[in-house]
Amino acid sequence: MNLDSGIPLGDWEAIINVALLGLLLLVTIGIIRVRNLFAVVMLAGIYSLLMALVFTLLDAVDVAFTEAAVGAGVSTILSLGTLALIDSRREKVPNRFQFVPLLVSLAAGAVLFWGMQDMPAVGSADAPNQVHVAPYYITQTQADIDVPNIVTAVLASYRGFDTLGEVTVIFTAGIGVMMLLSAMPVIGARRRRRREDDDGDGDKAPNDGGNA
Amino acid sequence: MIEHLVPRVLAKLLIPFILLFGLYVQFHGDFGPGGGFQAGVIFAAGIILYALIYGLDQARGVISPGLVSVLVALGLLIYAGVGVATLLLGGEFLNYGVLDSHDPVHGQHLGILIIEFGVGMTVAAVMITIFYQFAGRLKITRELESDDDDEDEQADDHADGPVADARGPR
Amino acid sequence: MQWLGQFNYYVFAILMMAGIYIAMSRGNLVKKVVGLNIFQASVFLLYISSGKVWGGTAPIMADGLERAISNPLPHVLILTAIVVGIATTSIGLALIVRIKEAHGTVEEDEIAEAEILYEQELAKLDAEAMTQARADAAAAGTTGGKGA
Amino acid sequence: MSTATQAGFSLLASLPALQVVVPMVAAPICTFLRFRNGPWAFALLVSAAVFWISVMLLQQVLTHGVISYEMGGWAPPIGIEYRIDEINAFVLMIVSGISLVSLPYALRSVEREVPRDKHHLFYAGWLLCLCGLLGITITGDAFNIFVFLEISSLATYMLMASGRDPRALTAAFQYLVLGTLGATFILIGVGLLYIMTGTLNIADMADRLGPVSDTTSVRAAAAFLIAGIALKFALFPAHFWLPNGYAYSPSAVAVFLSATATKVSIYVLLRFEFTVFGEVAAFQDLHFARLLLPFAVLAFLIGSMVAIFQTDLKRLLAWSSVAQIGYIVVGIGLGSSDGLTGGIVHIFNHALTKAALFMAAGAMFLRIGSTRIDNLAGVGKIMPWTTLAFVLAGLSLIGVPTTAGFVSKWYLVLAALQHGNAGYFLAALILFSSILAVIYVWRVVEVAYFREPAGDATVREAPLSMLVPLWLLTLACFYFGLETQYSVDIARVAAESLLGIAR
Repeated sequence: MNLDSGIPLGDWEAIINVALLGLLLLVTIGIIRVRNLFAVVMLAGIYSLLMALVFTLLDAVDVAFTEAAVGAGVSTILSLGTLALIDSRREKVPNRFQFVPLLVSLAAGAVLFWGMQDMPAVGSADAPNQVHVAPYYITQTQADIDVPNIVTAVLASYRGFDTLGEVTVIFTAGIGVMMLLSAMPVIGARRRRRREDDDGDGDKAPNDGGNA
Repeated sequence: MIEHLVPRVLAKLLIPFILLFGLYVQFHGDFGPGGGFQAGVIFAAGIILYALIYGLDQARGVISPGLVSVLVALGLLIYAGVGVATLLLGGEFLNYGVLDSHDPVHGQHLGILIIEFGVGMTVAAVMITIFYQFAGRLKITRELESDDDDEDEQADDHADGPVADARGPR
Repeated sequence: MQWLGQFNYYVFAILMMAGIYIAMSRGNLVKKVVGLNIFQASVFLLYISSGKVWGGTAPIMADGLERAISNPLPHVLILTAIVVGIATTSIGLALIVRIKEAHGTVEEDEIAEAEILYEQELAKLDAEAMTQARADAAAAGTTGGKGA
Repeated sequence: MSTATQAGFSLLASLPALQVVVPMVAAPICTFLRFRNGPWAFALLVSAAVFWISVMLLQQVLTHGVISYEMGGWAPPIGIEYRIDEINAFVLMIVSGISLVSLPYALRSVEREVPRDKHHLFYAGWLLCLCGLLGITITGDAFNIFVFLEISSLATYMLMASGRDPRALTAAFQYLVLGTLGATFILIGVGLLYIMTGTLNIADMADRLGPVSDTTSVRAAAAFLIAGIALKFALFPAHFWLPNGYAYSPSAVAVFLSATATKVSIYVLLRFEFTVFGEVAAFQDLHFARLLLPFAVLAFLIGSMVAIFQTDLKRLLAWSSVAQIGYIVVGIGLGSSDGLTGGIVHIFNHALTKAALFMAAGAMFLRIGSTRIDNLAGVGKIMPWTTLAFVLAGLSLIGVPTTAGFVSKWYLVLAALQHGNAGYFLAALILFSSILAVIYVWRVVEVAYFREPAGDATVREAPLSMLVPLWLLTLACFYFGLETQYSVDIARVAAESLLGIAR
């Protein structure tokens, strides 16, 4: 794959891009079809990793870094932890086909495909979002902030308030999880279920305990 | 807690480098890819790896949940605090230029350095907190379930069942 | 590469449809959350693709840089969106853990059954408490011993 | 880089930033306050400050016109702008005012319904929710709306699930799935608009939409935005999380959310509908909120009907909320000055009314331990003040003359009548739905006053800390029914400024 062989760099980018996106679609089909939750979580991790590769190719190195760390790392660990906690390995096969979700997703897809007709092609340098605002960041960052990584400059200064909001979001998630999971677990329902299986009429016991 | 020797030794070798890499990403974000958010996640990953290999209790001994929950709030306060400081210095909110009265560009540098530190702190602390909560929950549930199997009635000390619980204390 | 024009956008649309479908149709709550993740990540693809310039390079300044630079703004927005995504995921998973503890299942239809059962139990408790209170009041007129 | 005005700190000039930053900074501080009632007192103090700021902002806007604040000192299309005009100043005041009134009420309700060791987290979540709602309302940047929408949503999921009822967990999860779908639709819409215009600033976006307004992409963006926002405010087919969510979350949370969260989403609809798309000539014929009209009509009809058959008081009120959201969207969908005025003023009036009703229901829950309507037999005798307030606020919900509810329905019917035969039919439907409201309010009155109490002598009147906010809101329902100067006039100015941009 000699880059000097006459093929412009842009073409190679586009070809690898197509290949990666194809893999992404395959993984998604797998996620839809697989019923084993452990496998689903692993496939979701692979999905994120592929997505990170695509982002690298599309020049979004910071985003790729984050997607790999968060999507393939943290998110997978949390999902595995949840699977261990809920002690459920297989998804139940639904007994009837649901039309509404299919309808909604097809409708959303139809609107998008229709809306894409007039969108500028991917990668064109004269798209509206390449000629307004963005050139300011690219040309002025050195004078305004003097930070080589423009993404950092935009993230921390030009749109610093968004990032403050982002930190607040993650803070909210932190205290939300603390609130939801820090209390003593109430596993009465599980116990009741088990007793029901054992002797059939056990569901009165916890009520009496609570009402006495 | 993992008893095998190989992962334990490997983890011991790896964790310092993971944490070091986290610090590198934190403070090199101006020049290359990276920044507070990525650094926080990497740092947390180091701690999580430690907890996975050496057990939750050991990890809690190294970084206590109390300390983590303080850091969760502190990171956000550092970030917002920079904003309040710029307000008090007469600039707009988060206008780091006013942090250095002679050279606004240097002020921007300083501001970005501090807020990225705040971002990294909150992100790392939140990730560790979430992991602690999930792992801690797993531990408690397992203990309760083993109680449950041994002696069914004793578990009532832990929980009255959801119906009674919904009504709350009198 | 004109024939590829909007290939990225097409893939985005398909992934989005798949994500919506999984999130809405599946009864298993964990799978719903995975569906939401796919859905959100597909939107990242939309934004990042829109910022790309073919033949361009990452928006990091270096000496002697001659190639075009891709638009940094979508990258910043998506960094924020990824954080929002993981925050939502963690809250969602925490809720799933609590739902499992309360109802003993993570399948939507079984949860609905468990809730009906729960409501019947509550109604029974209320009825018992009320008859108890009436009986107490009728018997002695002293304070009624209503349950918790 | 804009030259920072080195004039020193000026409180008045910093108010727009402080409006959001004060609760944002207060939330982490709140997590440190572990002592009894400390978090509550702190949240109350912060809410009072936030309310004062919003009143000052409204005053400034009414006297000096639109306020623009540049975050970080970067001029608008480059940086994030806070832009305050009549409409969002009005919504800011509603949100912060409701928070201030419902916090005193929250003290006893939360003590009862949320475990004690989580109070500091609960009030931190409350402040974050407040911060998110204010941030959505005040900002002039499309992406910033998304960020703050997520802050408020995450805080909402957590607040809803903070109580003891396991049914709230399921409702919170349903809302999480639906809310994330909605928010991500909004993100797609904003992304498409960004791709087509190259900017994220709402005012700049409106300016630059002109040349590309007839592209399919912009229309698709509008469709995604409207659909996403409609999901967020629980418009009819997407409402199913709302009844359980409001009914089983802690009472104070139901009070706060029912009065603010959906209203703020409706404000976002107004903002995109009129400020972004309103200016574009090509969109004049295609009025997007009008597409929501059928759903809105179904919402108020079905919401009112289902409310009649509820066995739980809080669920009844929640279903009535579904119906009231329908009224507001009808007003916006009609699009005329009267309709918009009616819609905006109903945001305010319904916030007062529904907050009062949920407060009364929560007070009954505190004392009786249940809000099943059967268990409320004779509550009119044992909790006379709470029940009286409930009935009076119920009158406002129905829309009896001299109440706030009447004022907004008056404008809605007026607007409907301007639309010919279909309008007459719509007006008839609104009146019919009001009769349904009479039925469900009457059901509660019947049980509360005409049945014997169960004889439980331990039940007594609600504590003063609940009665005072409850009666404050109930009296406000009547005050704003008689004295329409503040509510309707501000709403009309806001409506005309929204339509004025469209002209």
